[in-house]
Amino acid sequence: MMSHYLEFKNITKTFPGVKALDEVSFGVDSGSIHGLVGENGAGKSTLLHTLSGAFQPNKGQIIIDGKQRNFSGTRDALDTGIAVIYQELNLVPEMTVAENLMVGNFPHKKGFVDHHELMEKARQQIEGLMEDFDPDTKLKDLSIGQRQMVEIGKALLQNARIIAFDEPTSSLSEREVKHLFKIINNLKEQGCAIIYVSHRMEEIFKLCDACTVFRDGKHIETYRDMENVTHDLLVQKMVGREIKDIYGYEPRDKGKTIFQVKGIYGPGISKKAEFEVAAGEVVGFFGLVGAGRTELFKLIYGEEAVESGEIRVNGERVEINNPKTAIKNSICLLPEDRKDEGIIGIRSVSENINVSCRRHSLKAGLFLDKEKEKETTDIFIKSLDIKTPSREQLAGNLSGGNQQKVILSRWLSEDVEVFLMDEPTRGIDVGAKYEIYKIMYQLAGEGKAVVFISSELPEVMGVADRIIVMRSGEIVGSLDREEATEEKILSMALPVS
Amino acid sequence: ADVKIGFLVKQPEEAWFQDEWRYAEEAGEDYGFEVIKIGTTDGEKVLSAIDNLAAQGAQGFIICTPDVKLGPAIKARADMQGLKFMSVDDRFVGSDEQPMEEVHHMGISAYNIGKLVGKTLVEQMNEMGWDYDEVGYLEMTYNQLPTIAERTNGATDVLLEKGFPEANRYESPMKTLDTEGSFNAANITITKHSDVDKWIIAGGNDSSVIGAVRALEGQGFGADQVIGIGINGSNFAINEFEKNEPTGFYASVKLSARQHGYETAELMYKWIAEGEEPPKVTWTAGTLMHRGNYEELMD
Amino acid sequence: MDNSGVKSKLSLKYFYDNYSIIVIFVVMFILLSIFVPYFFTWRNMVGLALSVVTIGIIANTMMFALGSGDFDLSVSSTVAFSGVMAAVIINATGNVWLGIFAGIIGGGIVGIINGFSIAKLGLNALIVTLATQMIFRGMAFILSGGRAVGIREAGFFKLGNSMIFGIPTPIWIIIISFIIFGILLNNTVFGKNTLAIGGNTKAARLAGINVDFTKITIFTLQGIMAGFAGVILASRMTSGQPNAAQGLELDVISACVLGGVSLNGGIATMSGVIVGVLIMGMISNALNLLNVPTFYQYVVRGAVLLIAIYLDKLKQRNL
Amino acid sequence: MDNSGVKSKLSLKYFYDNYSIIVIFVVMFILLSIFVPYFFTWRNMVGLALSVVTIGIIANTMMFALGSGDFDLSVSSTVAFSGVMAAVIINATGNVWLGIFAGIIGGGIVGIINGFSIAKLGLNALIVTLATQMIFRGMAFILSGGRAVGIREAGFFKLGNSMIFGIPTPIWIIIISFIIFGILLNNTVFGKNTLAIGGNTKAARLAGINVDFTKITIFTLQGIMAGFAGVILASRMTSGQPNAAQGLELDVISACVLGGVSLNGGIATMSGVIVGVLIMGMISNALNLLNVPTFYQYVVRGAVLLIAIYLDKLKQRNL
Ligand SMILES: Nc1ncnc2c1ncn2[C@@H]1O[C@H](COP(=O)(O)OP(=O)(O)OP(=O)(O)O)[C@@H](O)[C@H]1O
Ligand SMILES: Nc1ncnc2c1ncn2[C@@H]1O[C@H](COP(=O)(O)OP(=O)(O)OP(=O)(O)O)[C@@H](O)[C@H]1O
Ligand SMILES: [Mg+2]
Ligand SMILES: [Mg+2]
Repeated sequence: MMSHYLEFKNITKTFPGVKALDEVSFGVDSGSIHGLVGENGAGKSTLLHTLSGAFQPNKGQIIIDGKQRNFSGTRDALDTGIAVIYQELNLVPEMTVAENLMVGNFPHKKGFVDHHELMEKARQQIEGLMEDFDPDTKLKDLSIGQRQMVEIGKALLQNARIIAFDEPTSSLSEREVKHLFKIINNLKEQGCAIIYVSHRMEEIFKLCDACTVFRDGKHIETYRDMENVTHDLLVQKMVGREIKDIYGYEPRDKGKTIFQVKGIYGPGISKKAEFEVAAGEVVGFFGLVGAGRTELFKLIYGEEAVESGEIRVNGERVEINNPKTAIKNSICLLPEDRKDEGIIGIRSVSENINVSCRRHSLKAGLFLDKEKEKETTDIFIKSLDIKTPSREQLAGNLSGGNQQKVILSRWLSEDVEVFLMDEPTRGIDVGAKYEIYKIMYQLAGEGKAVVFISSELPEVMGVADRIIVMRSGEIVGSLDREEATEEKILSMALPVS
Repeated sequence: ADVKIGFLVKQPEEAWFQDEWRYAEEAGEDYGFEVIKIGTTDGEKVLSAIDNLAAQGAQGFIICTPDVKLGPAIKARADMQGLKFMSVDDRFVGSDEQPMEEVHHMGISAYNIGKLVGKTLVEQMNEMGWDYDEVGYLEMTYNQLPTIAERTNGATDVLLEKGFPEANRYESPMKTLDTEGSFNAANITITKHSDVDKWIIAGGNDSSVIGAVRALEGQGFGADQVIGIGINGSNFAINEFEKNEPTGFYASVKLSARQHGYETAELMYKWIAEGEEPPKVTWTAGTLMHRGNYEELMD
Repeated sequence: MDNSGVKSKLSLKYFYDNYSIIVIFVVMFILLSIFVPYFFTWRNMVGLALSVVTIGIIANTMMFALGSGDFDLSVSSTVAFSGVMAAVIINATGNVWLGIFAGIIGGGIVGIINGFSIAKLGLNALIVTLATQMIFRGMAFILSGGRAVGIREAGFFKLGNSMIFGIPTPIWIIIISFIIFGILLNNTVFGKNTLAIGGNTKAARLAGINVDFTKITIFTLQGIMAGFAGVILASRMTSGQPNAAQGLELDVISACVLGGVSLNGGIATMSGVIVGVLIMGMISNALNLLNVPTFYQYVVRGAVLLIAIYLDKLKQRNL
Repeated sequence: MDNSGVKSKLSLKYFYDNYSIIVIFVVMFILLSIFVPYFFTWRNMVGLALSVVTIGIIANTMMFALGSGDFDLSVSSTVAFSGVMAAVIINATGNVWLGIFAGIIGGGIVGIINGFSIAKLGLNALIVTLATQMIFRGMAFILSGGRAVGIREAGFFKLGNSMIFGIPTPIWIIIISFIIFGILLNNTVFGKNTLAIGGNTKAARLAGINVDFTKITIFTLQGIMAGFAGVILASRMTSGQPNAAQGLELDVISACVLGGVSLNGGIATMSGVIVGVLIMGMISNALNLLNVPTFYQYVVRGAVLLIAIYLDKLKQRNL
C-alpha cells in the first residue's frame, strides 16, 4: 500500500457517554482534496479537532510525512503546518478584521506589533479572498458570511501544508463559494493536503479527488477515485439506507391566507416589504448574502423594532413588540446563528427544547410538569433522531447539526401557525435534511404557514411552493414553483448593474 | 481672611465622630469660622484631605488619625502645606514608638478608657457578690484596629490585677466590628463554656458589647447574670437604658464628644486667629453612663 | 450507539461528580465534629446556623441574580437601610407590622431601581449596584442620623429572638426560604428562565422569554429578601443600625460561587448554595472554637477556601 | 455594498461614540472648575492627582486582568502586605533598596499564586483572589503584629514625598505607568493576546495563543504593580500599614468599568481607564471641597456614578 502524506491510524476519542471516534484509519494525499462526509454527529469535526491538537485522542496516531506526531496543543499543530477551519466560528467579535486574521500570529518586532505590516497583510489577504471589507472594521459588524471568509483567511495565513475545512460553505453565498473553490483548487495545485467536510453532496463531487464516509464514529469507506461513486451510493453509505429524491416534494392543497406582512419597514430594509402566505404553503426566500432576508425576519419577529407596517395572522392584525409577543401571536423564528442566538450551550438538551413551551403545561398553574418535559424531549430526540447520550447532555456538546435539530424541536413543540426558518438546513446532513423537509411539508399539511430562507438555490427550488426573491433590502418578486427556473431567480437576485 | 479649620476623623459614620463634628461646628458658629469636615478612613485619604484643605485655603486642622503611626507623615504633609494642626482622641506616635510630644493633642488614652471599664466591672461584680471563680469574662477583641485592642487590653489588665482568674478570661475575636460580629463571636465562646452561669463583657465600643449581650439573652442569660460595659455612650447604649427592663448591658464609658469637638476647634481658632498656642496636651476624662444617670449625660 | 459509558444516575460516582461540593462539605463537617471540641453540640449548631442567617437569606436571591448573569453589590447597604427604616417606622407609629412592611418595601425599592437600571436602561450591573450600594448606605445614615435607632416596641424582638419548637425563629425562616427558592429555581418557569437568560441572553430572548421583566423581578426579589434580612437583623439586635453588614456582598457572592454558581450565569443549584453558605459559616465557627488567633484566622480562612474550590475542581478532571 | 453608513474616523460624532466617557469627563471637569471654588487651582490639581496614585497604578494591570476576562480582588491586601514587607525589611536591614525590592517581590508572589491557581489549576478567579485577599491581609497583620510599622530610614520617604520639576514623584510614576501600560496594551503582542483571550478564550486557544502563560503573566504583573503601589504608599505614609487600602479592589474595578473595560473581557482602552480613575477621584475631591456632609457624600457619589454610566450608555443608542 502506498503511504499517504497524512495518515490517521486507529484514532479513538470518547466523551462521557459518547464514542465520537472509533478506531478510525485513513490517509490523505498531498495535492489532493479529500472529502469527508457523514451524518450529524458522525465524528467529522472531532477528527479535525484531534488533527489540530485541540483534542487529544484516547488512542491512535497521526502520521505526517512518515513521522508520527502527538500534538499536546494547537500551537504544536500550527507549527507543524496544520490549519483547521472549524465548523463554528472562532473569532473575537470585539477585534478588527485584521487582528482576527492574525490572532496568535501577530507580525511583530521584539514583541511590538507591527501595525503597518498587520494592515498590509490583512489587506492582501482580504483581496485574496475576493472580499471588499475594510481590515479595520470590527469583526462583529460583518455578516456571517463575511465572518466565515475571515475565518478561512486566518487559516490560510498559516501557510500550512495540511488544511482542513469543516463545512466552510454553510453560511457562504454562491459568489463566495465560487471564490472559495478557486482558493481551494489553488492550494491543491501548490501541493497541500486538503480535507473538506460538507453536507452538500454536489460540492463533494465538484471538488474532491477522494472521499471518506463516516458513520457513528466509525470509518465506513474511503474512495480513492470518484469516478464510480454516485450521489446515491454516498448517501446510502452515510445514512445506511437509500434516499432517492432528497427533496421528496409533495404537492399540497392551499388553504386561505393565514399570514400577511404589509408594508414592513425598518433597519436593513430599503423598501416596504409585502407578502402573504396561505395555510399549507411552503414559501422560500432566496437572495444573495446581505439581501436583507434575515433582517426582514427579525423585524417580523419583533427582534428589531419596525418603523412601519403591520402583520396579520388569520386575518387579525397582531401587535408584535418582541419575540415573546410574536410567539403569543403564533409566529416563531428559527434563528440563523444557532450558536449565538439559538442554543443555550451550558443547559441540557431537555431545557433547550422546553424553554418556550413549558408554560403551557404547568401543574397548578405554577409548577413545572417535569414528566411532560421529559416526554416532549424524548419524542423529539426520537423523531428527529437527535444524537445525544441522554436528554441531560449539555446542548453545547452536541454536534452542529444536532444542535440545529434541538432548536427546531423547540418550535415544533410549541403550537404555532407561522414558522419562520432562517437557513433551517444549514449544517444538516442529507438524511436529516430529508427529515426536516418532511417536517416542513407535514407542518404545511396541517395548515400552517412555513416560510424559510435558503441560500442554496436547488433547495429553494426543490422544496418551496413559491419563491420570493430579495435584493438589497427589498422584495423584488415572487415565483410559483412551476414558473421558477434558475435563470429567472438569479436574474432577480443579482444586483442590477 | 476668613478662618477655615479642617476636622478630619477616621470613622465618619460613627456617632462619636458625628458628634465631634457637630460640636466643632457649634464652636464655629460661636466664633465665626468655617469647619470643613472630611472623613479619612485610611492614610492615603488623610494625605489627600490635607492637600484638599490647603487647596481651599484652610489655615489649620484637627485630626483623629486612622493610625497613630501616621503621625510623622501627617506632620510632614501639614508642615509642607503650611497648616497648623492638632490631634484629638488618638495621639500620634513617632517612628521611635514614642508619643510625638511636639504635636498638640487633646484626648483620653484608649488604654485608660479600657482601665475604667475594667475597674467598673470589678466594682459591679463585688456589688453583686459574685465569686470571681464562677464568672466568665467575654473579652470581645478586634485586634485588626490597634486602638480597639488597647481598650480591651486596658480592661483585661485591671481585671487580672484585681485578682480575676486568667483561666476565666475567654477571648472572643470578632470578624467584623459591629453588633452581628460580636453576636457571632460571643455565641461561640458561650457554647464552649456552657457551665459558666455568670458573665462579664468588655469590648472596644458599645456595639461589640451589645452583640454579646444579645447572644447571652438568646441562651437565656438575664440581666442578673450579665454585666456588660461598653465604651462611647452612644445611642446603642442609650437604647439599652431606655428599655423598660434592665438588660445585661450595665453601663458605657461616656466620652465627652462635646469637649473633644468644641474645645479643639476653639483652641485651633484661637491659635490661628490670635496666635495663642494651645496647651501641648489636654487630657479629658470618661464618665460612666448607666441607667441612673444617662439622661443627664445625653448631649 | 455505544452506551456503556453512560453512568447510572444513582451511582456514587455520578453523585460525587455532580455534587462534589456537598461531599466536601459532609467530609469537612465530620472532620470538624471529630476534631474540634464543642463543634458538634446542639448549642454550637444553633449558633452556627444563627451566624449564617443574614448571608443565607440573601444568598437565595443572589443565586438568581448570578444565575441570570448579573451581579449585585448593593445587598449590604440594603440590609442596613431596611433595618433602619423598620426601626424608624416602628418608633414613629408604634406599629410593628407597619415597620416590618416598611423595611421590606424599602429593600424592594432598592431592588426595583437596580433591576430597572440594568434591564431597561441596559447599564452595567456592577456599577449600578455599586452606586446604589453607596446611595442607600448614605440613606441609612441620613435616616438614622448616623446612630443606631433603638426600637421601643418589644413585640418586634420576637421575630428574631423567639423560639419555635426549641429552634430560634430566624433558623426556621432561613430553612423555609431555602425551600421556597429551591422550588422557585427548579420547579417554576421563572427559575428556568433565569438560568436560560444567564446561559445565553440572546437565545433566551429569541425563545420568547421576557428578559427585562425577568431581570427586574430577580432584582426586586433580591431587594425584598435583603430588606427582610435587614428587618430580622434589626429585630435580633433590637435596633436598626446604619453601619450594619458592611462587606456582606462579597461573602454572599463567595458562598454562591463556592456552591457552584457560575459568575457567567446559567448555572446554579440550591443545594450548592446552601452548602456554600454553611461552609463559609463553618470555617469561621471552627476557627473561633479552636481559639485560632485573629490574624491567623485570615490566613486559614483563605487557605480553606482555596482548598475547597480546588477539591471541587478535581472532580472535573476525573471525568 | 452600501457604505454610506460607515463613519469617518475623524468625525466628531465618531469621537463621541467611541470616547464618550472622555467627553463626559471633560464636561464634568469644566463644570467643576467653574462651579466649585478652589477646584481648578494648581494645588488642588496636584492633590487630586496624588489622591488617585494607588488606585491609578493598580488600574493599569486590573485593566489587563479584566480585559482577559478575569477578576482580581486581592489587590487591596497586596498593597498592605507589600507595604508592611517593605517596612519590615528596611527596618531590619537598613537598606532602602532591599526594602523596595522585597515589597515588590512580595506583591509578585501574590500575583503568581493567583495566576497559577487560575490558569493552571483552572480555579475560579473570584474565589481564588478572595482567598488570597484574606491570606495576605492576614500575613500583613502577622508580619506587623497588627500595628503600623514605622520606618526609620528617612531616605525611603523620598520615593513618595520628593518633587521632580515641581511635581511630586508619585505623579510622575503614575504618568509613566500609564504610558508603559498603554503601549503594552496597544502595541504589543501581549496586549493583543490579552484582549483576544478575553474576547473569546476558545478562539484564542485554538489560534495557538498560550493562554495559561498569558494569564499567569497578567496576574504576576498585577501583583508586582500592586506591590509597587504598596511600597509607594508606605513611603508616603512613612510606615507600612496592615490596615491599608481596604475595599480598594472595588474602587479599582469600578474605575476600569467606568472607563469602558468590559467585565466579560475583551474590551479595554487605556484612555478610558485613565479617565475612569480621574472621574472617581474628581468626585471625591469636589465633594470634599464643597464640604458636603459625609452621609450625603455617599448618596451624591453613587448618583454621579449612575449618571456617568447612563450618559455613557446613551451614545450607544444614538448609533
Ligand atoms: N465536547 C464534547 N463533549 C461531549 N460530547 C461531544 C463533544 N464534542 C462532540 N461530542 C459528541 O461527539 C459526537 C461527534 O461529534 P462531531 O461534532 O464530531 O460530529 P460531526 O460529524 O462533526 O457532526 P455535524 O455534521 O453535525 O457537525 C457527537 O455525538 C457529539 O455529541
Ligand atoms: N450584526 C451586524 N452588524 C452590522 N451589519 C450587519 C450585521 N448583520 C448583518 N449586517 C448587514 O446587514 C445587511 C443585511 O444582512 P442580512 O443578514 O439580513 O442578509 P441576508 O439576506 O439574510 O443574508 P445572509 O445570507 O447573510 O443571511 C448586510 O449588509 C449585512 O452585512
Ligand atoms: Mg461537525
Ligand atoms: Mg441571513
